[in-house]
Amino acid sequence: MKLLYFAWLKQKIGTGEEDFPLPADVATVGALVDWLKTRGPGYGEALGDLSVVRFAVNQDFAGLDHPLADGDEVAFFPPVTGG
Amino acid sequence: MKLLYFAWLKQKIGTGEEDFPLPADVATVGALVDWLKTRGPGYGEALGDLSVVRFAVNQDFAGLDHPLADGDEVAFFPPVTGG
Amino acid sequence: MIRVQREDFDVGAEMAAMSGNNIGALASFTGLVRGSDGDADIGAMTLEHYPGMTEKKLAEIEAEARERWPLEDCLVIHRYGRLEPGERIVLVITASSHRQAALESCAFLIDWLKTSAPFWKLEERGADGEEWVEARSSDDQAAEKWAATKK
Amino acid sequence: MIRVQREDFDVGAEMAAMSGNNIGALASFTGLVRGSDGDADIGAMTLEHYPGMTEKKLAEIEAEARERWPLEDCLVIHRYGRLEPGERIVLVITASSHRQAALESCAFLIDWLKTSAPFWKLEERGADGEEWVEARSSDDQAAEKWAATKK
Repeated sequence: MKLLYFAWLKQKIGTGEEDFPLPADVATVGALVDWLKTRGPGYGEALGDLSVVRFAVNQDFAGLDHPLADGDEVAFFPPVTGG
Repeated sequence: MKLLYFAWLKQKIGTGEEDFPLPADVATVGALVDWLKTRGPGYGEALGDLSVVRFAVNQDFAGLDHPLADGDEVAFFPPVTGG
Repeated sequence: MIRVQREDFDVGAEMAAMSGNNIGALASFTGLVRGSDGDADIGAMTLEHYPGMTEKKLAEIEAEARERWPLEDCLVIHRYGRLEPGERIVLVITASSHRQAALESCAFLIDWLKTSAPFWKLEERGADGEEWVEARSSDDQAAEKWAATKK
Repeated sequence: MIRVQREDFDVGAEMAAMSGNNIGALASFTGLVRGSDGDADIGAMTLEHYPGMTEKKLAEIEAEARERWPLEDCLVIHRYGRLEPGERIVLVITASSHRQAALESCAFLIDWLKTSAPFWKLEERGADGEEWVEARSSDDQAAEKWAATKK
């Protein structure tokens, strides 16, 4: 699967993109967040307050309970501020 | 006083502008309308249905009861359709 | 600023000329001569106006908009004379720091001048001859909506 | 039509390029980089976006506008990259036979893309360094207003 991070999440995590297989036991966006937080302090800092994080699965906004399949593109970013 | 007619009122009355002293006994826009209707069939046709006529005195919208003084500029026109 | 003129205007140039120290939002409305109205074809039209009162009313409408919204700049141009389908009739541009002020004041200005600026349209309708356009009650309703929200 | 691009755009030229058989009304909104925010001076800003999802979301928003209003044409341009104060960020143009459809759909598009198009602004705040702009709840409210009126 492909993971993307934008804005300050990218800065805290230290990369904008990662590719790896869907971890075992990770079936939802929420479970993926929990799994990522075990990977290092940058992830913990970026994903510590989920009230300021939004998620997209395959380029559509998604909630924490959205199911995941291997090959999905999952993005993490702050609330949008364009326009 | 100066009288101005616009759009189809000008066509029915046959002129766009007239100047004459304020007639005696004419103290309001409504009285001026009644007086004008005695001046000929064009006036009667133009001012027959006042629901489609608007008035301005000295370039402000005015009602039939608006008072008149000699020297006023009084205009008669249909509801506006600009923009 | 308001302008009542026979000549065409350049929307891009007018927008670029809007001045202010902190413009974050520019809203515009351009009205054009349509080629048809329902089933009826429209040819050219002639816009008659009331010189003097037109400028006075547009200036009042502009002052009202500047009172109701924090505008950096504001422009209304209205043409008169004979215009062909596709030609520009009217332009409203509002500039503000914030989006809602620009959008709302632009809508206010065009809604309001539809009912308060003394212009009349004479349409050329081919074989049917010429016809004065009648005022629409929907225009009155649009303007009344703003009167109801007056601060 | 939607375009996501680094380059500037020409509002007048884009407006002139709107096509339709019976355009009577053109509404536009242009967003620009402001020079200050309250008391704080703003320098340049950098707009980051999510390539792919941005285009997808803007196309969805445009399709929604075309479904809700009878539009002759519709254009959304959003820039990304580094922009200085005064530079244009975003352009919305809507064309319709009728004024209210053009005005309302233009406001809808800009309100909605503020909350649904994946862009993020990084402001350069002089001695204070860089700061990611936080989303405003007023933007959510503006977009929710349209959700409430969905036909």
